[in-house]
Amino acid sequence: MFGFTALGVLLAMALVLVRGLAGPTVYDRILAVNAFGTLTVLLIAVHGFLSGRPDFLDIALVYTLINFIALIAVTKFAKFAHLGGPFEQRSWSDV
Amino acid sequence: MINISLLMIMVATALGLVWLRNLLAVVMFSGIFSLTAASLWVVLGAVDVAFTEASVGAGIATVLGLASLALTRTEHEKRTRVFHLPALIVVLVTGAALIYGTLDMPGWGDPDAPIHTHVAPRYIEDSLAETGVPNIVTSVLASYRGFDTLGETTVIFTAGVGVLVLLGRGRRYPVANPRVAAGGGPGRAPAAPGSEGAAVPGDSGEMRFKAILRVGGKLLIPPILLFAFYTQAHGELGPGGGFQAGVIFASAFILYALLFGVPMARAVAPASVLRGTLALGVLIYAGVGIAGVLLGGNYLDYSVLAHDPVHGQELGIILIELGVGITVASAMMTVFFVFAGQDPQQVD
Amino acid sequence: MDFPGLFNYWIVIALMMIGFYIVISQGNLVKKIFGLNIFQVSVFVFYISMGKVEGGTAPILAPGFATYTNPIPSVLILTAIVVGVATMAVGLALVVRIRDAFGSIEDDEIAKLEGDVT
Amino acid sequence: MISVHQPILQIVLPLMAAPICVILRNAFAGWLLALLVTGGAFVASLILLVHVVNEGPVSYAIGGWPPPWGIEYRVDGLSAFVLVTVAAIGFLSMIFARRSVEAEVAADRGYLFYTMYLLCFTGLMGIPVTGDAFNLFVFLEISSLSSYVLISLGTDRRALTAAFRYLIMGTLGATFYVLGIGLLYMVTGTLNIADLAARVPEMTHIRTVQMALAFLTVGLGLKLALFPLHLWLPNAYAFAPTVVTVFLAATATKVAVYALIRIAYTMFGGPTMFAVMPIDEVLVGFGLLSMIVGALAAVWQTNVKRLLAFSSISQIGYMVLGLGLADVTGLAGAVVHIFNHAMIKAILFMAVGCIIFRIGSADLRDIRGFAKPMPITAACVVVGGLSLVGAPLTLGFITKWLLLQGALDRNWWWVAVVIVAASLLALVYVWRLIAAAYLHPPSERVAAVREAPAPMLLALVALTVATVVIAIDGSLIGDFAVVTAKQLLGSGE
Repeated sequence: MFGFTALGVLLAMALVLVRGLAGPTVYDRILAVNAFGTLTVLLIAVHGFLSGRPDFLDIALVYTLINFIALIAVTKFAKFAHLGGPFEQRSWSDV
Repeated sequence: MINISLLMIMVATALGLVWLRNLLAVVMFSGIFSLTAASLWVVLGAVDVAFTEASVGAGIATVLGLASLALTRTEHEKRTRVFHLPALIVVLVTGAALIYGTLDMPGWGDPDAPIHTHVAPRYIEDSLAETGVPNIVTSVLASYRGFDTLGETTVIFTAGVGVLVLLGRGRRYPVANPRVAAGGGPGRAPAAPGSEGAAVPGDSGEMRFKAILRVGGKLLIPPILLFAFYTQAHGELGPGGGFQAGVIFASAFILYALLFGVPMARAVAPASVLRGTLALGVLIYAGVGIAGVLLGGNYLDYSVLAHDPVHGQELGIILIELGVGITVASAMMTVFFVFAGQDPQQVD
Repeated sequence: MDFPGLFNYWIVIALMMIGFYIVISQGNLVKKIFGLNIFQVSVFVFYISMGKVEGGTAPILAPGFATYTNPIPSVLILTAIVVGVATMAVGLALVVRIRDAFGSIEDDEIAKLEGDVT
Repeated sequence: MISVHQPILQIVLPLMAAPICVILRNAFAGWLLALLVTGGAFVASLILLVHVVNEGPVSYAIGGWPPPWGIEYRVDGLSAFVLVTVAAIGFLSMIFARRSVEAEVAADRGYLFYTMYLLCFTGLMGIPVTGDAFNLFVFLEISSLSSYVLISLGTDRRALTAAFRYLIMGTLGATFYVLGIGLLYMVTGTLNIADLAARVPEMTHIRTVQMALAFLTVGLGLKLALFPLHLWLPNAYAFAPTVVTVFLAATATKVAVYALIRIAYTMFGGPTMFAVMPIDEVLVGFGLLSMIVGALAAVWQTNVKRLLAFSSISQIGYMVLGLGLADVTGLAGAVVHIFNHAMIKAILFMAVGCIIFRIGSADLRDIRGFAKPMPITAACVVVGGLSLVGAPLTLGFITKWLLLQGALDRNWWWVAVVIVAASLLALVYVWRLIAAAYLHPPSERVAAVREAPAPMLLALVALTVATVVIAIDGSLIGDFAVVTAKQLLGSGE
């Protein structure tokens, strides 16, 4: 059962990757990257049960967290062209 | 099966990276590459490494990459040749040499391979009795090969100081005054470049539209910090430890800085404090070693720290992990603040 | 699962070489740094692969498990990852400074500017 | 009690001094600390050398774990020798440093400069004493990372690109090194160098081991700037702050040569391995190419710093050549040259530092006639230059003598011819320096300067006098090198 789930997740990862590489807009890519991150979280969780050691779900937690922060960073960069400052519209051409 | 699929995904990502020209996409796909590698390592049983790679490779590296793209203000690489013949030849020769070298290797997962029969068995069999720590990776990292880890902490300290040297006095956003910022009026114009404290960044009128993100982010920060402490304390029992905890701790501040601007985050963790803690962690680690010498053991011998050698080991491991955590957290925060704290508009 | 044999290692080697290729063939400094990252991570994959024991579980002692993965590669690679990210931070900081000093992050353009100065 | 812990303390104390330096936040305090620590390390390493020569290798188990489970520090004659070299140069550069750093590095970065310097020093001191192949990588990276930053502090903007190229090449080299260690680890299961030395020579027929040596050699070849992997070096040395150039040019590549000797001879058993895989002949070939190409390029330089940097590439060729000759005299030549070249390059770069400090340029045309206002500096340049050429009664002569003997022992007369040719080329570029010093009347700008400040001059003169004294009784260091070489070759049997 878990094996099938893993297979499904891997397949989804491949599809999402294709979308990410193909683009064409930056938002496609952001979405793809984010979905990919979510899928890895799923994969870790599934593997935890497959191998009989679900106590490593901590790692999945880290993935989620990192994915969230990276997503904010990427979207902020894409919209405002910087990370640290206040929110202003980016001054150079859109991606 | 999962191994091969993940490896294939990594190959596809890497090939994509050769081909991609948009640097933002390069940074994002590098993150995907790291995440996939980390997943592969979970499958291969290297959970501590996966933990680290996920937080460093996919998190810190992505954020740093974005910050430097913002500062270099370059979206696309100039198209250089995808096929670069001399490079291709060098790479093919190197690859062929490596494949030649693999021919005499023990097979994948072979339990009788020399690396599983020579040094490693002692760690697996005796480390719990000798150090009292069930996570073998932690006990080897912190005690048996503790000197490597001291070196590793020094490397991250070097990076922190190095980034300070390189970018430390670049064009900063004006320093925030947290009290003024808290009461900042709506619709205020963004800070003029170079004018110290003229206007308050991070609180322009557009903030209202980011309310969901800001409230949500603020709610998340305490659990993230708590999770960092958990990772720090739980490192002996499960995956985790000082390094991972440091990165997660720093990521809470990074999140805060992303939502409210670096000047606000700097007000919480001022540069002078970070510089102190950056140094403090290394000193704690090296100092524990010196304490071992003074108490009559060898350098980094924790057994002499308490009456019972195993207790001494546990104490020593906790202390040095604390040192690692402090230095890593300060280094990551310093590096991020220095990168993201530069105002990209002030150059040219 | 006898099939993989050395095949896995070959894929890892292919990965390394892609990273290596990016470093030496691409002129964009940011891309070079990320290529370096790919190269290093692939070497890490190689290390972790050799620590794998058939049927072994993560090297955290727990009742009910007898075979564990080799912990040493994990320990070494933890150190190496940290070294990698440290190098990356310094490298990117240098790229930013180079952009400020030369106005470009393309290798060939910078080389031209360097020549002008002498 | 302290003496037992000496091998570790001289690494850990500089390491701890670095964070303290950050906390102090004061350039003068940082300098004082660096001076004290490097001075202490120098004295300690001298004591250690005497101890090791009289009583044999010292082993220290870090953490109290016996090797190969724990990390071992192991000091034999060769490592103590390299240790003394690094510590001596590190200490003298610090005496030299204060005014020079004030002139070249912004005041508010001064303390960070000394922090980086201490870290670099720690890294380079750590490599010779460690008995663990992976630990060596960690210290290599500490020293490399800090040297990238140190180089980027140069005043010219090209220092930044030089540092970046060094970073890329250095990291590639380090990754190759890690890969090589991984291959070795895979077939032996150990990382301890002594343990590896006991296992690897019996496995020379295994292809994985052969490739491991190849990757380790290429990796370290990048670090030691062997032709054709030398491209990062000239600009890095030319544009770095003077003190950094003095220290790195004298020590960094030498430590990489040490690592290569350690790996090729101690770990792989030298000739045993070379019988299966002709790495020795490859090294001889590239060593000779380095010698000639480096010297040829040096002849055409007008910037003294770049001239000396190319000369470094040429001189590294001598060391690699000696390494590849794989007999007692050749190897002894390589060992001696580690020390000789460190001393000579430190003298010459310090002299250039004095000149830049006073005249403000390192261009041969701008510094014409500097011997008149700066006679002491010019005299040191002459001593250093003659030694570089290998004139009799200088340190360089000992090297050349041993290498020539080594080449003739193997009946490679053409190697001897190339050595002589490279020395003649060295004479050409050294002559350009000396001619610039003495044969031209000083311009108004040059005539108006004074000798460099006393501390800088003190360091320079101390080094020069030391080389002359050591060279007068050349047999002392020559015999030591021969004994060391015999040990290295003996360990392979």
